[in-house]
Amino acid sequence: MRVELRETPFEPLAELGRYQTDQHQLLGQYGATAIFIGTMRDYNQQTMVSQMTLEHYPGMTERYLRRIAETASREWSLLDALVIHRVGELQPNDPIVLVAVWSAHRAAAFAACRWMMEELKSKAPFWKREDTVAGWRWIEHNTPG
Amino acid sequence: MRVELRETPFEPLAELGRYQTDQHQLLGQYGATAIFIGTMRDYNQQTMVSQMTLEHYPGMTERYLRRIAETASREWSLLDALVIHRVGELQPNDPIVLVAVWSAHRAAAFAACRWMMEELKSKAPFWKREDTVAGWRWIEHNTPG
Amino acid sequence: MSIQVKYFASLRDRLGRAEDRFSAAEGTTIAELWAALWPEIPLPPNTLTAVNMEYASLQQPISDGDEVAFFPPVTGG
Amino acid sequence: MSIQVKYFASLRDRLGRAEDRFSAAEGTTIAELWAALWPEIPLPPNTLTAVNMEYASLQQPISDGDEVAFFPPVTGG
Repeated sequence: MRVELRETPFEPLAELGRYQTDQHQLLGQYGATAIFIGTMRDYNQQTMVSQMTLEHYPGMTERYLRRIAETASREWSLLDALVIHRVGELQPNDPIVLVAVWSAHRAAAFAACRWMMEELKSKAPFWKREDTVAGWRWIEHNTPG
Repeated sequence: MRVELRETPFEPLAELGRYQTDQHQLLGQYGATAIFIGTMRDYNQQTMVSQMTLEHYPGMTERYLRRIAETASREWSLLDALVIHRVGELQPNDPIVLVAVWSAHRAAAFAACRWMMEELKSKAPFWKREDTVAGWRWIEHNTPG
Repeated sequence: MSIQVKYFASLRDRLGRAEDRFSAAEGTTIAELWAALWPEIPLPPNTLTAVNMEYASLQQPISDGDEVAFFPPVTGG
Repeated sequence: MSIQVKYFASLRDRLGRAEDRFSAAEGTTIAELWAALWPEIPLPPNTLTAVNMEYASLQQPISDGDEVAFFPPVTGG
């Protein structure tokens, strides 16, 4: 299991590829991998967005991300989990978050991946600030899951 | 949208990477990518499995896969979808299926990806035959989703 | 009329053949087609049936040139 | 007792500061801490609060050395 914050852009598929090559001990065990990638859009609430800043609470953010991954791993008997979340300044089309889980069967993989995203969105201390042509604005709440 | 059968092993992450580089027109539009990868396990129903053969119904299988992707795209207003499914002889740890969907928000991405897998498992004409130390056997039904 | 019949997976193995060509009267249902082809083998209970690559019920009548398929529950993915 | 206070995101912008150090009586609740720090600013209704990086209710009493954080609803992912 790995949980990580990143201050610079990351490539979710490349990260997954590298992470999977280290999973030798799981070869043949997992039948299901569920993956979610959140990406910055250039358009939100009827306005073009040119840049986004992701603020977090150093210490508490890592703690909650780790707890979310550990709780899901226990609850759904996952074989492995990977969470990477950006902080700092993002451009449109930059990946924001990657959540990947590995399990024997698909029901657990789907349920755990989705639950982790909902938990992350409601509990992990991150705040989005968008730069638009009309100036910057804090995003007040997430879209419903 | 692309729907494909493969007679030889494929790398889901590499396929996804290549497919995404052709999605220039979607850059900045999608906020959510949900991905499922099904992988052959080496152990099923208490027996070691050394090889698997995936039979299909040429023509009907492609038709149903395409219909599943089209129906999901319409139902959840997806921006794009990719389905790749293996046929033929598989070894443990070989990817069996990749389903990936791109949408503006995560609720649609999660729901569509999961629905497509359940439809695929219940409607698309594929049959698994496993080789074990005790000989070969047809899998009679899928694990519940 | 001429009907193309296909069998897949464990059903094909059990019957020992993958295809049949059959002449049936217009309006024959899929159930009647099976009974005519395999009078001594009752259709296994979970068998799925398709006409021209679309799922069909056993009561569906078939037409000249149709392709009818019989197969066990699908197990892809 | 000495309390470390942190503000984040839009709340920090509104208050014009990211941190405070405050001396409070033992047993002070988070709600009382806010009222003592910002007597003229009611706590915005959706504000979340944490003590030592764990979510806490406004009624939770705080102890010497605690780190108390106030922040708006989170919007990550």
